[in-house]
Amino acid sequence: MRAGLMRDLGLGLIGLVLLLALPALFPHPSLRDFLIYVIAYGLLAMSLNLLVGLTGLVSFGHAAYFASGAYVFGLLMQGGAVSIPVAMLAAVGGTALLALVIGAICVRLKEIYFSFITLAFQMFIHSIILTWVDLTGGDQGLRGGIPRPPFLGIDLGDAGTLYAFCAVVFVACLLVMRQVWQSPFGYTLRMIRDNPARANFLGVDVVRMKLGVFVLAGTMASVAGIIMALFVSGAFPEFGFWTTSGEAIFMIMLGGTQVFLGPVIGAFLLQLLNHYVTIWTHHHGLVLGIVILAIVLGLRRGVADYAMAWLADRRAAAAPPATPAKAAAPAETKAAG
Amino acid sequence: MNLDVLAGCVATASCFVTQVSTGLIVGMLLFLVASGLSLIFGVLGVVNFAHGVFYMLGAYFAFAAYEATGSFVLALLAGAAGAGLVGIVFERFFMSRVYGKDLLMQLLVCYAAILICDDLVKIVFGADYKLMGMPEAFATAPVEVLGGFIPGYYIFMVGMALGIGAVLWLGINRTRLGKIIRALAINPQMVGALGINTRLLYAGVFGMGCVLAGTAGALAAPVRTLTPGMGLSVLIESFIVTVIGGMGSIPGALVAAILIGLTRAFGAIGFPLFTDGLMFALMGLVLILRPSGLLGARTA
Amino acid sequence: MSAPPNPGVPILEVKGTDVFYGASQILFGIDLAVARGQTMALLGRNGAGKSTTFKAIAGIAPPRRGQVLLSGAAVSGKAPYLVARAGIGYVPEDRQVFPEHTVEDNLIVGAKAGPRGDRHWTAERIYEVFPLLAGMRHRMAGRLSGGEQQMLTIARTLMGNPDILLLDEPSEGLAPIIVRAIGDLIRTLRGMSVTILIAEQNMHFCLGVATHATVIDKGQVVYSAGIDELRGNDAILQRYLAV
Amino acid sequence: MSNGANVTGRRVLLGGAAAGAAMLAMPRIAGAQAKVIRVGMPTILSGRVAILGTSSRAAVQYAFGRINEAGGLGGRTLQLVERDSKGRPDEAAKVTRDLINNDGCEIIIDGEASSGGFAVHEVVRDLPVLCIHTNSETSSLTADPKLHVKTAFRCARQGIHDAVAGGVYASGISKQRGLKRWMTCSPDYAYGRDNTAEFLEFAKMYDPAIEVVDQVWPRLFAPDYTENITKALQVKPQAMYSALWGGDLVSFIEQSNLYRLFPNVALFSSSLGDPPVLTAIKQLPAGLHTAYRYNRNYPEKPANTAFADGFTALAKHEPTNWAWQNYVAAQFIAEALKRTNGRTEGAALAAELKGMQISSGLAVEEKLTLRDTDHTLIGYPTAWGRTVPKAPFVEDFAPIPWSQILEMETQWKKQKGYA
Repeated sequence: MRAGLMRDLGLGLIGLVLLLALPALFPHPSLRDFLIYVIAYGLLAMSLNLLVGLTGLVSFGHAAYFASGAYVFGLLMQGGAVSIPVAMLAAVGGTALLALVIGAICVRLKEIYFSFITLAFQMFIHSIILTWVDLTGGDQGLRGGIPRPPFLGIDLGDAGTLYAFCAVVFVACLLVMRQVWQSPFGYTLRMIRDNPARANFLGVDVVRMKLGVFVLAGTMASVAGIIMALFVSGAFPEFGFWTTSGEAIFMIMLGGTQVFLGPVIGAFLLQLLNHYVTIWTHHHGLVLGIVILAIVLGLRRGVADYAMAWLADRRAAAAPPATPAKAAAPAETKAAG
Repeated sequence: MNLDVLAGCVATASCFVTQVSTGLIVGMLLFLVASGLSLIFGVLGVVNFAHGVFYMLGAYFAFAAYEATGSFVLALLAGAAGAGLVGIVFERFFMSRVYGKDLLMQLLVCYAAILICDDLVKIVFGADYKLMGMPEAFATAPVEVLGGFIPGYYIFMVGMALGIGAVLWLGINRTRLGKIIRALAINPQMVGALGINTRLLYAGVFGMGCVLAGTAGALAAPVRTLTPGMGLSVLIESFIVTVIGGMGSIPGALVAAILIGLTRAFGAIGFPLFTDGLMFALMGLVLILRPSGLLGARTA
Repeated sequence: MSAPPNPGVPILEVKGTDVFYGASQILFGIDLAVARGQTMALLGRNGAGKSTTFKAIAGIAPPRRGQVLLSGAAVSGKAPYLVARAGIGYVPEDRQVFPEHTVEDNLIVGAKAGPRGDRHWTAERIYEVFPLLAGMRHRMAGRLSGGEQQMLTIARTLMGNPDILLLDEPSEGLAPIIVRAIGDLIRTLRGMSVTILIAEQNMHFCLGVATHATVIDKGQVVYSAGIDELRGNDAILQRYLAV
Repeated sequence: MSNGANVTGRRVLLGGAAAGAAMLAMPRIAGAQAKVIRVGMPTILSGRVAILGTSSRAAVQYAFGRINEAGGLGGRTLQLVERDSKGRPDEAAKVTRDLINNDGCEIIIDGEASSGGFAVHEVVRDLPVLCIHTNSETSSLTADPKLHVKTAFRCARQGIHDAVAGGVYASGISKQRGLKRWMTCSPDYAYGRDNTAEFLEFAKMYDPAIEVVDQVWPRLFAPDYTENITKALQVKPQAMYSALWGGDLVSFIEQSNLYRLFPNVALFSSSLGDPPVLTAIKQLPAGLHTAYRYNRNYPEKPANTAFADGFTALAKHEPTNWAWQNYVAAQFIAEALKRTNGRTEGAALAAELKGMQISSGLAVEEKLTLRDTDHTLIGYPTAWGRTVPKAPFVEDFAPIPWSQILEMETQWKKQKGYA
């Protein structure tokens, strides 16, 4: 466990350095913009995958927490009374509370019914955002921009600093999620996904475990929402609309649900796809639809999952007599799959 | 809230008749769409998230046929048959490949269908809104019933929907094919062992569900605007209906559709600012208290 | 039952059939032949491969090698419903009635013309042969007792006018008195010259109803003879059927 | 914020854009040397309101085409680069940044609806290129000084202008015919609510006898309005105001026709007078009151008819309200570029556009003005007319004088704390 933590920290640090180096090496604002989008939506997708890939809870309403993070943060900053870190903590805390209340109701339901009720709550929150115009600005979102006053000598008004800040927050969140992914809690969740009856039989409090991961996923999604709000300097009802949830689902399917970083890869691929498709054609629905069909019906799983399975197959074919180290790799994918 | 007005309306024959008819008008098209959704889920065990597409296609096919021939009957048939055919193609080539896979795969295939069809409709029919226009036969003054008014076309529309619902119910419960379809829902392998082509039957049932959605679209075309993406709000409402009624239950879809229709009709009188919220609240409540819906058999 | 076209050829022939589940082989070159009018018992211990043989014949577990012939024509490789239409009436184990259908509706779902368009079996005819079912034709099948359900599944498959009836473990899990009734029923069908292949662990039951027997063990045929011969062969009975 | 700093910022951005273009494998020529001036347009090209984007795009293409055919601007041609935001504000922000940072667009025509418009507004605050909002009618976008962005302008109708015009017109009719009992039916979102409240405020101000007996708020993009229509049958108002628009309005009117609502209730609509709406309605009742959105016969000028013909030839349908707004925006941009001799810096163009007047066939009188104080368009037609079942669909346009509108606007601004 300790060694694993050190390794994760090391890898996280390398990832962070890479993220920070990229815009420095290619000083082009649109690359930075692109990466911030990957970071925000990647984090949203990663948090959703805690529910979908890890626990087998297919939430259709995850964007609600993305929106909640963005709105609470934006409103607090527009209020002008608190600094950015305090507003962030408050937004994350508020969203955790929201996820706790909603989750307490939702996690009792199974399969498609869980999906529907999360969708219902999301639509409910979306309609609150739309109708509470005095607070939220309704369909026009939080107007007038979100102020970014400097704190601790950090000025997020500067685009480069903002990017670096987002990258640090992103990597920190990934590390937290990685710890959960690898922890006994994470393995309990996998057992709940694969065989809830057995988990129950072994004395696992299934409802409580599900609620725990539901709240965690909600808080992580709220961080993604905060990053988005910081970047576009606003918050919009679309953040909490079903299409945002749908896109997050698409990202994790595109990238893969069983490899830890799969959703980020999915977010990256979708952003790339969106970027180029919208440039070259106005029929991006057509193109995107065909790409989805090709991936779902062709690969039948996410790109990262596909690659891992392919690698595992190759390794198994290359070395039939299983040495302990070789045996561990397929076993890991097996446990994950 | 406006409970006095609501009470006043319920006590007045003319208001009561008009609002009940409103509930049926709003509810019956929803019922057609939702019953198709429910049929598909009940027999195939998949949620057709692309169901709104077939409502849209039904409307556009009807529109095109009406423009070409001027016959409302042909328009209805074109809407129903066209949506059904596309449904069968969609089932055979795409949907059938993700049966038994996880929910997300099915969701994505449907999402792709929505994206593609919305774009194709935009390419073929243009981005601007279209309306089919009311057939001559229905260009009459609304019928007066006990002081309330009901337009002739809506009487026809509700009658059609109820008729289709009745035929569907009789077909499923009284005919041999219906009995086979119900058996298919429960034990497809056994049905196959009895010499019945289950794949054909799956495609047929899926197509039938799409015919129902397409018929709803065609019936809506004279009174509702046609735009690419018009299936979305109908999809969401029919989901609410299916969930409240019970996934897979057609009588449940009927009960829930009328319930939603009446909620909207009397909600507009009693709680004008909260009719939409009322629908979501109803769905949430049903899911919490009875996840399998009012008349659903499957346990959640 | 109208006569199949080639009276000399066995109704059902299984030739050198191998079946795999994934990577593991279950059946090794099974050979089996059932002639018209026979009641053949397929005997073997639990896990010997009886059910898999049936699934291979019914097209549910298609053989990787070998052939299944019905009246001399290959049916292996066809989809299960086509195998059923060709004249193989497969009654799986576990009495899979449609529980929310009435008895009569179960029969209606099973009704189809035989491979040569004959409609020998009708619901009325079924009720004559299965008088027990006649009295409960409007009852939900899920409410029937195990034995009644077993009769219903047999009756339902007969409604499809098959050339041969495959019964997978018809006596399993039933009380002795019910097993006797099922046995009587099979003998009645035998008397009507229905060709039957029956898979069983319960040897005594089989000895009472079958005319011929084939014994399989570990996915291979180890013995095949008339039922009287088997009855006299203590070695086989001891070794493979462990009575 | 000095102009100098802005200009340097731009240079850095453009340099970055040139470097990045190679990196992202998009061989686009950017920078001031290029013969082509690229104008970016984030707008909605998919989904239910795609016609907003398609007609906006066609109008700019039509305008640019004419300018380029006539030799361009000192040998340089204008090119439109449009991107679909799918109606999502965050996507609008992203594509706007991309258009500027990546595609080398030096000017933005913001063809977004209101919500996207506010998002684009914030991007332009960050990346100060010239931006003209062409489709957002929400008053606060330019009226609220807190939201002011130096290089952003609005070339579109404005809610408050329409509200005053509507109030003046409606009160005139209501006094004349004794329409006291009013009901409203508007979509339940910020625009629908603001628009309705402002209309009622001015209508009541001019005719205090007006009493609002009921208000219903159907959902935006609702397919069915029957419950609202039958509610109107119960309430029996004498007049009805609706801020429904586009396809929703078409559905609402056709469904009301089934109940024969409008012979008994006088309808006042903010958006009916837009050609696609008028032509989509199969049975347009006569005598509905509507605000002018666009009409080939009004203002009655040859230049207007020529625009209608030219646009229709390109887009295959009559111009929309969005079309004329974008067409005019393109004309303003061309004029500003002429005056700067082709310099595209946001600050330089903004300096020219402040208070700029151009002669236009689409002006209610002679000229259209981009007012210097709040960067918004005035002088466009603010008339109301009555429907007739056949083309031209709306007749008897009654203009509401701009002097009256401007006077009320000033009062409104004071009351809102904007001035």
